[in-house]
Amino acid sequence: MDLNFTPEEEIFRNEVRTFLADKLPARLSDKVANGKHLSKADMQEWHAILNTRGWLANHWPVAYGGPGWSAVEKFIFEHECCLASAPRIVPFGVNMLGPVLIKFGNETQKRHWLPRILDGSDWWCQGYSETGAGSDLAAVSTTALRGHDAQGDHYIVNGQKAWTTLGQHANMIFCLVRTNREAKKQEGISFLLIDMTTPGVEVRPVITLDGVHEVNEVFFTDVRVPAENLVGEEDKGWTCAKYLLTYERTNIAGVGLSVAALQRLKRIAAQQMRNGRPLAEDPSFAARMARVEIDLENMKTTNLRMIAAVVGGGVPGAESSMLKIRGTQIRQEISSLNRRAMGPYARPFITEALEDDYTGMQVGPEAAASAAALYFNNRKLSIFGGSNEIQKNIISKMILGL
Amino acid sequence: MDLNFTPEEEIFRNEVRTFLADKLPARLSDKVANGKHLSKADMQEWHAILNTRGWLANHWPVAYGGPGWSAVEKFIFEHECCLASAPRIVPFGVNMLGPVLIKFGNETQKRHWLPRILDGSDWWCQGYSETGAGSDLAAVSTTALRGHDAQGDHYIVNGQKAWTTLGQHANMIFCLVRTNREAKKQEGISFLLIDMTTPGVEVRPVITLDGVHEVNEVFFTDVRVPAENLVGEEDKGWTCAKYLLTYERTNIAGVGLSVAALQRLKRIAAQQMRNGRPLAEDPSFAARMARVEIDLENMKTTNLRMIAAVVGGGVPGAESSMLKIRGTQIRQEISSLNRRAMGPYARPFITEALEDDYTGMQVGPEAAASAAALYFNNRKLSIFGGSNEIQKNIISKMILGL
Amino acid sequence: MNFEHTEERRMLADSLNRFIAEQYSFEARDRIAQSAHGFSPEIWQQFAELGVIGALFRETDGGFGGAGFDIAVVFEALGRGLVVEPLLGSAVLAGEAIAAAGNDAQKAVLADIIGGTTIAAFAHDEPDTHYELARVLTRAERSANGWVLNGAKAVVLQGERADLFVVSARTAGAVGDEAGISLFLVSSKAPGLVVRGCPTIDGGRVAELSLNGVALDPGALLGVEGQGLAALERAIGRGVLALCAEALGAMEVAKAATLDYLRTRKQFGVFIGSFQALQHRMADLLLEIEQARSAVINAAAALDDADRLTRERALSAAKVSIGRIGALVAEESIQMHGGIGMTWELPLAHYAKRLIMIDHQLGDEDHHLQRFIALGRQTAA
Amino acid sequence: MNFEHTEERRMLADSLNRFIAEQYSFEARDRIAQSAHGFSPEIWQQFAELGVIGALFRETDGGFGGAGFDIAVVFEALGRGLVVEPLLGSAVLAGEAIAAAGNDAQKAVLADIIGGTTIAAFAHDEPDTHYELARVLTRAERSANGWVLNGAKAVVLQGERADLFVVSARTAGAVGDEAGISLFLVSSKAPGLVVRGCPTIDGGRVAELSLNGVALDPGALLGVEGQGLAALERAIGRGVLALCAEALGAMEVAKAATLDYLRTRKQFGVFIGSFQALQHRMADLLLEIEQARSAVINAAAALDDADRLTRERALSAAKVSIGRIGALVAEESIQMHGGIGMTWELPLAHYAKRLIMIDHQLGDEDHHLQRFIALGRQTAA
Repeated sequence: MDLNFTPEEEIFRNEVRTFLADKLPARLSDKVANGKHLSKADMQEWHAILNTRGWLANHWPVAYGGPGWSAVEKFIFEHECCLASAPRIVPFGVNMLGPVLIKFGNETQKRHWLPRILDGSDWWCQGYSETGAGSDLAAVSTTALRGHDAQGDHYIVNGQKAWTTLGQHANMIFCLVRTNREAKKQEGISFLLIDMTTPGVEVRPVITLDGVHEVNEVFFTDVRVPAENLVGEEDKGWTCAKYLLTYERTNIAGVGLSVAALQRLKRIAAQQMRNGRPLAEDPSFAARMARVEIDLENMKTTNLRMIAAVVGGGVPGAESSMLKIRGTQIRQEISSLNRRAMGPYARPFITEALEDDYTGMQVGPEAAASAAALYFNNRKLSIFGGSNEIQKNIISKMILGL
Repeated sequence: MDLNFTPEEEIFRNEVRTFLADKLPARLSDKVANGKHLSKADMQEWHAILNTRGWLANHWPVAYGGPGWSAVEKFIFEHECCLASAPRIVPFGVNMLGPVLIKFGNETQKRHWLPRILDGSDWWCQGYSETGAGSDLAAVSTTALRGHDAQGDHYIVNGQKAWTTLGQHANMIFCLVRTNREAKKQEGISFLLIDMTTPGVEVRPVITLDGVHEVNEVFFTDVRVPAENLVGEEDKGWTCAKYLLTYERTNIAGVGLSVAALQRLKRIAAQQMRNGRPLAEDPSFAARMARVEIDLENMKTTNLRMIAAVVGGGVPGAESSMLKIRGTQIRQEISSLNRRAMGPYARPFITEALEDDYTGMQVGPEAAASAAALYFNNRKLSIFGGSNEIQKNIISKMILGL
Repeated sequence: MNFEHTEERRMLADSLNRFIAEQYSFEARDRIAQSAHGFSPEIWQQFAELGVIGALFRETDGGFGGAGFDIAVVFEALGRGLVVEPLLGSAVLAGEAIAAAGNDAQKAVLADIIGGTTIAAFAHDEPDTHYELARVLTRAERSANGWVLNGAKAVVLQGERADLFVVSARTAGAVGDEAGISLFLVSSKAPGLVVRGCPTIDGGRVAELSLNGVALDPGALLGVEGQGLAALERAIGRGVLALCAEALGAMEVAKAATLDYLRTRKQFGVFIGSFQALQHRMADLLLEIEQARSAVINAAAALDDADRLTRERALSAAKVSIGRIGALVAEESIQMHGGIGMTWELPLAHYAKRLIMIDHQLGDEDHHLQRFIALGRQTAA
Repeated sequence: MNFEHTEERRMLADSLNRFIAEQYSFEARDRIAQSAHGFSPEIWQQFAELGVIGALFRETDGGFGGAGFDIAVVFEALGRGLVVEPLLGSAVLAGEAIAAAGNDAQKAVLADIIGGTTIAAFAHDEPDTHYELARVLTRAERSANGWVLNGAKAVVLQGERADLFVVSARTAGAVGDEAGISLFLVSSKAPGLVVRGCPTIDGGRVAELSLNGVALDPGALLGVEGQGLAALERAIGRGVLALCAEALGAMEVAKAATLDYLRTRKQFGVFIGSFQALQHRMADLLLEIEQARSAVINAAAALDDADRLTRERALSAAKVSIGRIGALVAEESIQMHGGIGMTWELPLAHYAKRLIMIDHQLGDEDHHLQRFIALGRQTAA
């Protein structure tokens, strides 16, 4: 039993810290720390910095340009990036499509697409869930009909995808499409790469309750997709989907994000006053903060235990569902406390104040500008990525077998 | 809108208070207030006192010896009895069998059994649920075979009943028995009155986790029951059962019990010390107490609203399930706080200290003697009388219709 | 004991509900809530004509209601429609402060407030108040010809559109002292008064006030010098009741929407309402909403109770209940809806936002729980 | 980073678990727990021979373990068996107090404690302490030939069977002062010492002590006069870890029993484990138990941390987690079992009782949450 990192891992941690100190632009970390919106340029900038260092695709095998990190090193990297308020790596290309191509793609596809993910020539988004299907991913009704013409083999895609995060920035989308309507649910699904500049592709924004444009609906009307954009076998796309869903869930708890958020909350609670003393000394608020801090320290160790198990060759099952549930509960609770800490100033909300060119009035403490919006936005955490109800179904199936 | 009782109701309340002040023996109220065990003699004594005043069968119609109270008057009576720490009326004869006989019994049965309930000649217990059936009441496997011999028509009863509260004191038991094995579940059940002194009836004690003998198992081996002990029609016993389960649930929340328990808790919290000040001033404990007090104030009004609806001719449906759930939650929470208030003194437990002839050592504050035992015993509240899970099923069926 | 509303109140509620259903559709409300004006002057006038504003005032103050259950009935209906017009700020808060503390000359304005021609605003909270009633830093000094006010006021409801402000300021004592707080009537045109408005996340607008040497004549003093706290407590008490009733109305709509969704939405081939885990959570929600309803009734019944502790405890108890249950209803309704519950186009999302934000007005759950405990200690003592 | 136990610890755990499975069946335990003696001297001797007691002491103190994870491994196993023998009172609490504060002469008794031939008891709590470490009223006055103790000690584990008591008493300062607390070794035969024993609701016996002019020679002083608090904190810290690990073991059994019940018990014609509402509650339970396990690991790892705040915060955090989760597991396990879960004959009921009662030893959830906050303020400061 030893909860400490090895000397080698400590050296690695310092390496990451130095890198972040040197290379992470303050302009970006300030925006992240203050809950401001990142532009596509911001994200691309950060991706490029990481790529230059060879740390962008840190889940990829060395052969494809990955740094060859252990699960522990990945955890440390993730953790330090959060503490430094670095932008999140946009996962769709690097962490989602990449591994699928590496596992199921053919040589041509790998040689063509992987480098373009790294250098940012392609910006990917995800075409998985559909309106009315929600957590029931296998309920794919978007169709792809195989055809052949002068330009060669192709698919004609018709249908619609929902909840496409950051789709407005993307030029490529990977989709689950139904290539066989006879086959039952999970079968007859294929994994297709679609150029969003193709005629017939339309992206419509979906505004969330916090007034933000983050997710989109993507519509496909007779969209022609060259057959070579099929990944894996036709009708066997569910294998890719499942692989992607279970791939690399060791950071699903978002420990780093919560640790960083709690640090910010503590600073705020030390500054905000209540009954003439810092909010941090108010018994009710102090108790709420202490409870979430204790939950977080427990979850961090649970997460490390799971990582150690993975390093030891174990395959996380119910554990990652537990981490998803508790991780989102903690993140939601911290953003809820953050909102409470603002008192009456949680209500005023100037959308533009979250854009970096904003120079208008500031209402209340600086943290108030994003507190409520962030709280409402974080409601998604327990819904997306497999709702917490789905996670509980998974857990009970694994342990009860009923 | 008016939450106050009418002048007439206030007069009634004073009448009840005066009665309790004059007639409730201090010996009994002391035992109730200190969570000591009541003997059968204690219960009989209190029943006799109430009967003399004509208030024992206060749910019965005037024609059968009831006082003819309104739902509000019944609530007031119940409430005042709790505040005065009066023993509960043992419900099996007076509140359960009585109404069933009045509704379904024939004249002979009414004339014979009802007076004996009032004067205590019979002490009834309930033979409803069976081992392994739990909340699934209709799963009755105890059989009653109709027969005829020299002594006349009769039933031969075989089987076993579980969770028979205070069965050790009873000489009579009313049972749900299966008279028709062909008919499906709810049908084929009959409502039978059985003399427990009949050969073949055996009562076995069941000790609960608090070391108390309150419930029993009752075994029937070829027990001969005269046919005239059938209440209502043969195979139609479920009608009686359902009637009994839905009858008079306006006091199901146990508001009076919780109000009295909270008063005691507040006295204790004012005496017990923590960090050199009364526990009542400890922020954590004060918050816990305040939350349950607020919940109780809310529930009391919810209960009164339901009573007003009943007075107005309404039939409580989902409401009584809600009151059952919240009522038991509050009672359990108060007994949990009562336990917490005892600190380290919650552990020492001398069973005999709860009997009235006990003269041995007292460990810690007086309230400590029963605090933990009462907390554990109260776990039953959310299980018996239709578990809270069953209540939630009822609510969702009523509102979702799914 | 009787839980029926009077004939008059039922009629008021019916006409108000009908008006909102017809004139205040979700689309209309969304437009109004995001408008630069912050609310609709037309709708406001119609509220006045319907007598909705007058129903919040006692007859002695020129209204035809003003009892706890009048406020409850009106605001439950407003909550159902997510109404952003200044009924809370102008009628309940500022209105009651003037009614409670004003002299006849000052009360004259109540007629215009009831008529909707004058909009008053309640400027009490300050940047560091965090719900504390007596925490007033704004100072009022006597001058040769009246008073001079200096300080700042925070998150004033519809402050930009107000003709008149009720401003609390310290004429004596230290920050936090209960004594030494005075109330003043300040015209929106008063030199030295700067009003900066901004939108809110749940609809409508608020404003930050700075008072830089605002000069007032002696007649601007509302009530007795240094004894403004009582009137503040009465006004805020009525505001708390109004918010609790508004939340109850919003809960009702969120509940109905969620029940409807569970009944009609299919997943994995079945109605999601058939999942027992959701059924039990929905049962909890309904149970809690009934407790919230009782809390509002208790507060409404106690609003004019002669005993201050009885009154204020019931009000704080209601705000605690509403704070806890409102958050539960908001979060569970969104969760049971799934992604669609997070979208702007779905009315539910806006009810959820309002439910959460009500906890940030006039004292949150923690504030009122501590207040409930403190008041209880006074009762015991 | 490594979450595997050492070979030695795994072997210790295995043999201890095997011993308990064979010698400490539920029936045997029930008999022992209700016995007048309060525990089984035979079993106690076997624990000594198995080296279970020694595993709780450092090598420098004559043991062969004593690290946080030794305590955790042993007590998790004891929790699985609901063991009532005096390992906590004699070895962990009194043992550590003597080891931490004693001189060589006084430490000599450790060998007998480890050998099981001497039973020591920790007499620190007092009738009004309610978990407060420094709240010591018992007074020790210097006398011509040593010390005289007067006062009362509460709920002393296995006090009736102890040969030796570690008694905390005030030699200076006022009640609640951190300074001025001294520790003394008191023989059970000391004149003026009255021990009154009684059973507990979760098995085993405790005792109330009264010290009426108990005369001690100078050598009875354990450690430096007036500076006993540090040793008390160390001893109680180890006790807290032991209780948390014990609770974890008890949770494991309650979980297994409940899972098994859900899998095998039918109602309405189906396995109750097929009810989704119960499935989701069971999933919550498992999730929480994993957090409790992590809390124990954190506390065990921090037990010997040089930094006091790091150490004590981890210990209080664990006790808070165990207090909350233990109650959840106890109450949910009973509820999911239904009536049968309330019966004495079902082992589960006794695990539930123990889980609840652990929150009443060495500081409950509220106490340690406040302590965690206070320690945090010291860190920040």
